[in-house]
Amino acid sequence: MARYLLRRFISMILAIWVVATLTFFIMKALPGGPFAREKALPPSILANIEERYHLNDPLLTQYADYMVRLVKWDLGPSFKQKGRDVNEIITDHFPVSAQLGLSAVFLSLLIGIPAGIISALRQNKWQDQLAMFLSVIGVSVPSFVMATLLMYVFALKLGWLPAAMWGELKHMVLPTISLAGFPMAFVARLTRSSMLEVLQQDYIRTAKSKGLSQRVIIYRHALKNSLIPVITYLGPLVAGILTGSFVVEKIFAIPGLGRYFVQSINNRDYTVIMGITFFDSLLLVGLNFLVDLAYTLVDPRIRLMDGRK
Amino acid sequence: PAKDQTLTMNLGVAEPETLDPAKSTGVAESTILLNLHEGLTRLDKDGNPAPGIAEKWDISKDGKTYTFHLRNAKWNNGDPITAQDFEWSWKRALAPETMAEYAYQLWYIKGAQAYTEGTGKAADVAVKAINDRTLQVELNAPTGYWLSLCAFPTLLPVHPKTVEANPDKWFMSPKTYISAGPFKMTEWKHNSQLVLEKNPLYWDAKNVKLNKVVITLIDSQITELTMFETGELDYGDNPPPAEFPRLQKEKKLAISPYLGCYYYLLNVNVKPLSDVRVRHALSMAIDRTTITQITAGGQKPATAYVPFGIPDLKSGTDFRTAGGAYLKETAQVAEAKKLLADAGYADGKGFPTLSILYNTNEMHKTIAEAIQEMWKKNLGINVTLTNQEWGVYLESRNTGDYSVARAGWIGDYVDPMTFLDMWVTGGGNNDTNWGSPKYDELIKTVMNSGVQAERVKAMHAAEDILMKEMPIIPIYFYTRPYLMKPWVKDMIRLVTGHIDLKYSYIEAH
Amino acid sequence: METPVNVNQFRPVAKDIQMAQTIARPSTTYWQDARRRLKKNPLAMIGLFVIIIMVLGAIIGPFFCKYNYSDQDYDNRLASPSKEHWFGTDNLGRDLFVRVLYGARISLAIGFFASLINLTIGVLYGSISGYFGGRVDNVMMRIVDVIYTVPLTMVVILLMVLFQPGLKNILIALGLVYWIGMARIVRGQVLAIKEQEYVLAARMVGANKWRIMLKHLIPNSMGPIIVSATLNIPQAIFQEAFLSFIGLGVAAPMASWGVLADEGAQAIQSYPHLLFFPAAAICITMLAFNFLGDGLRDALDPRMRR
Amino acid sequence: MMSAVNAVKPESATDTLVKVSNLKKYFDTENGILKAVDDVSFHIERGETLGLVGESGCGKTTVGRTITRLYEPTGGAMFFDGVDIFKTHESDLKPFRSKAQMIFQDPYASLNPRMTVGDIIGEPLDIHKLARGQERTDRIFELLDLVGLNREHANRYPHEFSGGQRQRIGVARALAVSPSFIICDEPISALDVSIQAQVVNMLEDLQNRFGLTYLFIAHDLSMVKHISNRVAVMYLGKIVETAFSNELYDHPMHPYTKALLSAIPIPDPAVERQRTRIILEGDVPSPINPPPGCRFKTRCSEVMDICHAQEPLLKDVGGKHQVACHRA
Amino acid sequence: MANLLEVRNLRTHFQTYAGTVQAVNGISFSVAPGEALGIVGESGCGKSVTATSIMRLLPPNGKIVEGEIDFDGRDLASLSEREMQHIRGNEISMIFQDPMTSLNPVLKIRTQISESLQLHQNMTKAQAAKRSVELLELVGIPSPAMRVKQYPHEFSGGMRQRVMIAMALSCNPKMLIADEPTTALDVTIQAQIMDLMRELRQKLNTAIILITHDLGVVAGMCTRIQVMYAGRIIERGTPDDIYYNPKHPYTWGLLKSVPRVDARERRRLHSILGQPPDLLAPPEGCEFWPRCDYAMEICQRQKPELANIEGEHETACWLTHPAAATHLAAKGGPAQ
Ligand SMILES: Nc1ncnc2c1ncn2[C@@H]1O[C@H](COP(=O)(O)OP(=O)(O)OP(=O)(O)O)[C@@H](O)[C@H]1O
Ligand SMILES: Nc1ncnc2c1ncn2[C@@H]1O[C@H](COP(=O)(O)OP(=O)(O)OP(=O)(O)O)[C@@H](O)[C@H]1O
Ligand SMILES: [Mg+2]
Ligand SMILES: [Mg+2]
Repeated sequence: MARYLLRRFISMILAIWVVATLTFFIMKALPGGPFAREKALPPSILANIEERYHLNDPLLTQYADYMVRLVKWDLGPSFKQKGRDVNEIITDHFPVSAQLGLSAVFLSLLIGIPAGIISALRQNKWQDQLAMFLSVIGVSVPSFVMATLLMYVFALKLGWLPAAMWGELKHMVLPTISLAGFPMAFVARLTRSSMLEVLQQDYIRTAKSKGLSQRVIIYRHALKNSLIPVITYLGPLVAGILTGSFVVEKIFAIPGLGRYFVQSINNRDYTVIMGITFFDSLLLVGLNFLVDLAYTLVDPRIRLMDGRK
Repeated sequence: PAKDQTLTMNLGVAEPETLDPAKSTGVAESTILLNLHEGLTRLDKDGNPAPGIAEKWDISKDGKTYTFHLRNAKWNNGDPITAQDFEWSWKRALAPETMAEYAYQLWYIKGAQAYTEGTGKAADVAVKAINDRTLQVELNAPTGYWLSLCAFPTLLPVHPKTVEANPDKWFMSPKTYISAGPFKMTEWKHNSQLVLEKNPLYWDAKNVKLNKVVITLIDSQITELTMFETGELDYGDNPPPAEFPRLQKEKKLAISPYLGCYYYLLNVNVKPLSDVRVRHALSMAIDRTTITQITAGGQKPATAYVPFGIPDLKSGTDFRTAGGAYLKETAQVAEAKKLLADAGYADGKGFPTLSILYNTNEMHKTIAEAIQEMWKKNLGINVTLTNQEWGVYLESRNTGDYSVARAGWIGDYVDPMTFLDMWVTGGGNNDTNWGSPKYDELIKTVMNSGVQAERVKAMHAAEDILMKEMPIIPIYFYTRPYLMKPWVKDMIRLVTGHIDLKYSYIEAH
Repeated sequence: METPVNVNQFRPVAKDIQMAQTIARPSTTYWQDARRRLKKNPLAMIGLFVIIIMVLGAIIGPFFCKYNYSDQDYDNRLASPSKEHWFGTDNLGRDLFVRVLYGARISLAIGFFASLINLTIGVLYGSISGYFGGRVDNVMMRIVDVIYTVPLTMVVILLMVLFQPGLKNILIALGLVYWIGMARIVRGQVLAIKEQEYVLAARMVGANKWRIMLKHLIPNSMGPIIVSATLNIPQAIFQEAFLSFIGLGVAAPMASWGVLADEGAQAIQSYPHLLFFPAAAICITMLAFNFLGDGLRDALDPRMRR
Repeated sequence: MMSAVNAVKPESATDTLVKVSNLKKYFDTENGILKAVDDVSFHIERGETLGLVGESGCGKTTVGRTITRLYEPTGGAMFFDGVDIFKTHESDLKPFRSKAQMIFQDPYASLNPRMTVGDIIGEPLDIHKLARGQERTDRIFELLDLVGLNREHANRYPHEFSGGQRQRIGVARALAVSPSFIICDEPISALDVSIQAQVVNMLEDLQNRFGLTYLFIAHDLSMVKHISNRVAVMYLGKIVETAFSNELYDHPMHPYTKALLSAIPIPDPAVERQRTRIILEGDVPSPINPPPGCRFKTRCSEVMDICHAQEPLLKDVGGKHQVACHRA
Repeated sequence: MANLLEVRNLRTHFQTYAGTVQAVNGISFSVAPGEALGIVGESGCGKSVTATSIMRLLPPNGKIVEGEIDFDGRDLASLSEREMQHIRGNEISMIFQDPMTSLNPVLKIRTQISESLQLHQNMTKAQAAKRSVELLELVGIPSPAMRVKQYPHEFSGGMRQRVMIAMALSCNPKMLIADEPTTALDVTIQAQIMDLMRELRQKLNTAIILITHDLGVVAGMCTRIQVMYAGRIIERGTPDDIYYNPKHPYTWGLLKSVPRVDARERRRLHSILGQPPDLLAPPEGCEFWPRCDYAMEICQRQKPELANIEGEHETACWLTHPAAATHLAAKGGPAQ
């Protein structure tokens, strides 16, 4: 176990390093820069700025500097958001994204899993078909359309909820729903399919023979066994959703991290790109590690350590 | 007036890039800054410089030296504003270590450019506090719009003590945000909202009626519109173009002029475009009226390059009106065809496939699609569309890797020069590869002349050349469509896009 | 109800141990069997039918229309659906019906391509990683992590610089990243079933790893595979729209469903038809794919037989 | 019928086909190292049947799976026809797998639920390229006949069968490659007696004709006795006694063997009514921390002091009868 | 004594693509409290299906098409699922044939055993956990305290089977259906389990249906034995009837097939040639005739009904018909 953990750890660090390196060089290969604009700056000013930000250094020097900084968790100042450091941006905005993201994940599990179970139990009945229809809508309607529609109906037409902004509970409702739509549908379908598989197993018959109620059978005997795909899906989903969703954050004017992610690339805000990608890779790699641990908790037969030669 | 003098407005940005006057570049930022600060001058509702912190000023005969007499004004922390503060602020903006992108807005001052570029010293910059209340500035050349520039964000004064204490971040917190304008900053929630409140220490506070301005930081156009329609916003600066026709119909959309021109760049190094007849044919084949119908924001067909809104020689006259229309609003198909035939491409035969380059944006795409179809229908030439991400697009333009590209220009200050000076041979923003010695000559004349009549004449002549040679095809003049509740009154909207709330108030409703 | 017994029938006869050997059915394989079961599923067949109609419509439909996808009619801008323009017109007066038909070409191609990528690279990659486990798994999954985290937008912009825009680029971009979710799902599934006895049994009869993966592990992970393959199609369609939006895709005025929906969503309040029709096209296709997918799932699971 | 690829005349069956020495297989569990098989050695002559009996959970299945490399061995060696299987690379095991086969203890779990019975039985044929097309179908039918299944069953799926039918599918699969060595892990326990007889007869026929070698794991001691030449008795991961079957049944020496034999049910109500069995009492030690000394001491009625101190080794008591007991 | 279970004319069919599999085809039998009924028969003859029909745990393609299952005054065939839940595990418990797949691979043994204890015996979690250890000990699993914390895949085949048994015994049911409970167990443990069942019968008057192949096991355990063939009962009686005075040729064949450990020389085992009929299309007459050495014309045409011989001994064979006497005499009776 300890050996496995060590190896896993090293590989995770390597992966993060590769991400950082690739990102760095791709970023530098892209045309444009943080100070390119339609109204070009006078060359002397541009040169001055670039020199002061060390953007004129040889590429490898810049790369080395970056790596040192990443290790020190000093992600540098933003080029665009003057006066703000990337560390600050992350600490300011990540909690918001995380709050929104987690509630969306939570909602999608809360509804997706039961919906999947009901679909499986009522396979090919109307309940199943309704759930399928809704989940198809869920995946086929992109979140910005969903967000806009929700805003239109609940804020503009009905006036029940505020259209946008952030701070109180009521502000969370619409963005959470629009963000949860897709994963909810996905979770429901995944749950349904593996539930169908599990429900045919002999051990479900055994459980029934004990006189357990359907609820207990589902909850204790079937659910855990059918969660593997959902857990798999959750890893990257949570990582993605925690770092924010550009679209939903933009539409609902939520001060989350997602917008920085997208805008930093548009703006070639190098430090922000690097910082957030780095942060994201930490999250993802960590979460996927948790996912793997969850596998072994959910299904004791899974052993990650030994491979097949 | 209403009891609650609170204005909620949205400027269409998710977050101001900076609220440090020296470093700010964006339009929305400028609006915020102009309401927080007061420069030597402040533009009135016609865009003319009016006394600000400077009570009055003297201009030397040669038009190069300005002596400003400051009024007894205070920072919002109670400190008096001095001429030294101005000197300090300007030199700071110029200093290379400040890395101000707009430092060049101060390069009219003698010695300023050298200081920024590192070849001169701060002491040689010709701005000097004669005493606490007198500031003297010496310019390189007589500059007609210098007084307007004094109201420009880069030239706004900052409070030296606080800035020195925390040069990179002083503006991030309301606590250290010291300013001297009609409003003061009381809250800044990143990506959420900014709150300004009336500054009781402002020298003209008695004329400021709004108590509070809430600036929401929303960049989604649809959201802004929805919030406007639900009543959560009194003002929105960035309504969605796709909804313009409806908003026009419902009279929710207001439109004010904007000092900008939307045009197509022609790369004159590319084969058929090197022929001036072809360039004119392309221009004539465009039906500008139709385009402005499509854009639906009240834009005016661009019959020339320099937009409306800049005074000509005499006050009350307009440079554009005086210059007249060089181009037609509707398509001149027959003439265009003839020109093309003269150039050897009768009915478009043999005309190579052109490509219109535009950067990622719905509106640009729609316009390009329309023009593509016009050129095809009217001239029989094939055009493809190339959409590029912003950075890539800029690179393509800069390196001349395009044949036709969309572009736009918004004036920084109210003078035709802000439009004309860029087309000099090899100019940093001249991506067309076009150049004309005569044009360069005229621009130089304008720059060095202190005589307005001479300047205006030369500028008209320069535009003449530009329109004859047609390295660019003007399409329409920008407007600024916006959403505003009828009870918002006396908001000053300048053609440069800045909004001044000093005199605004909310009418009872 | 005693049946009368015929005493004469108590004569001995020879036993016939071959009697039970009659064969009622021709031998079928699992796949033939699955196909047959699929055919008996009405919803799945409807799904298949709709997909075929869509594909046919995309290929030959435009030839029967009087408009072209780029024909502009300024007098008829933003018209609502009518007899003349079934789906209405857009901001440039173009017929939306024809544009949706043309859009199907791109979007369906994308959908099929994405599924292909998913079902080949994704499934194989995932099952290799899961089955080999240990070090191989560790490396392969870290590669997936890397691909997942390097911002796609940047890669796409880079592609844009390197290549001429067009459908090919989109396919490259999708091909680079599109199999990742599937790979992870399949891996998880394979991890869970690779220790099953029937896998041991297959190893015992000498099956090599490829055979074990293809014949034992993958068929037994079909449920989640089909779910993610079908549910990822709209993802791909919107991804294409995004890629087109930043300039990698087919050049305007040609537009895919995703692009049309994106454009339509801008004017959602004033001209909902611009969003409705492309979105409906996507939804109907997706329903069809899901019906088919569900049918496939059931057909591929012999235990589901009723 | 059976293709005679590996045919060896029974008369010549004097050489050793399988030689297992010091086999160890430990499992890592939450509670510690579980020593499922701990230092087991045995050999099987060509054409011989070795019966392996023992208490449930004593490691019989593990022995079978480890010597075929379905489990990676913890230690020891396994020579098959002179080749050390433990030193062979996994990918080079194919020839071995065409000669050695296994009938799994659990019939259902070892059948892929998504394959038809025909495909399951046909799989080894495909892998070893033994038959295709019509030939393959014929061979599958032949195998189905052999194990007493209906040809019609080739098109059905495992879940549609009864327990015994499933087991026969497993038997058919094992026979498909005409192996020379079959590990039968309770091959008949799920079968009714008549089919049992059918299968056992078939195994014997095959052995007689082609000189097959079996490792026959079973609980049914009557059947083990019937089919095996020699029998090995396991207890808690170790072999405690081995002998020719008649010898073992007539003169069991290890107390555990005695207890086993006394417990065999007899299909005769009268006999059953008057049976006296040796009831084993006492705790069974855990394979995780087996006690020092004899592993059976906790349940042995004849336990001595030495049993606590010293582990009895397998020793010859004449006539190839080996036993690990201090009393012997 | 009133019967605890009375099955009347039960038919259970499976729908498959090829047609209807008539797995159980009109069987009737009864079980009295405290009785042990043995069911033996050819593999695939419908023993397990009978059991799962009683429990109403058929797979989705299976259906009870006819018949009544009277248990303690209720017709199980027509109870609602909820009412069945109360009966399962509580009043009737069942040991399934496939111990490997019948245990949930992701739950600890403890959880799986405690479940029904908590449900039916209202035990607390701790009590149930403690009881699980005891139960494991009862079925002879070494170090039960440690074993309850393991997962099924860490158990050997026989140990899993014992877990199943422990689960079934846990709630002192009125009736226990044991489908091949001891196939994977060695004889000492088997004997131990059999003792356990006997004890249960004696102490709690539990009725037992024991399905097995092992004629030795039924011989020692059961009060009555019924022999099934191709979905029907073909003979039934006390062990003595079945072992010493079997009347059906199939029963003869069965008994002959058993190797006896007390047999001296090694001779070929007897087996019944041929295969049972495909239940998709069972033959018109007696299902056994194609394999029967004593087949008569009538056997091909008419199904023999279960007819009483003497006492409780019944058989379904035309040979017991007086008209067959001559035929039987000519052939010579079964070699006992
Ligand atoms: N799900 C099913 N679908 C179709 N046929 C089935 C199904 N389950 C069982 N059968 C058939 O029903 C018949 C009776 O099966 P059952 O399991 O009751 O046999 P059994 O008497 O228990 O045999 P064994 O002793 O081998 O366990 C068999 O012929 C089997 O093929
Ligand atoms: N995968 C595993 N992980 C942990 N322990 C295991 C594993 N497989 C088997 N064991 C343990 O190894 C020991 C031997 O198991 P094995 O299956 O070989 O027994 P067996 O002799 O075949 O018993 P049975 O006759 O009951 O099948 C048992 O104690 C069992 O719990
Ligand atoms: Mg075993
Ligand atoms: Mg059975």
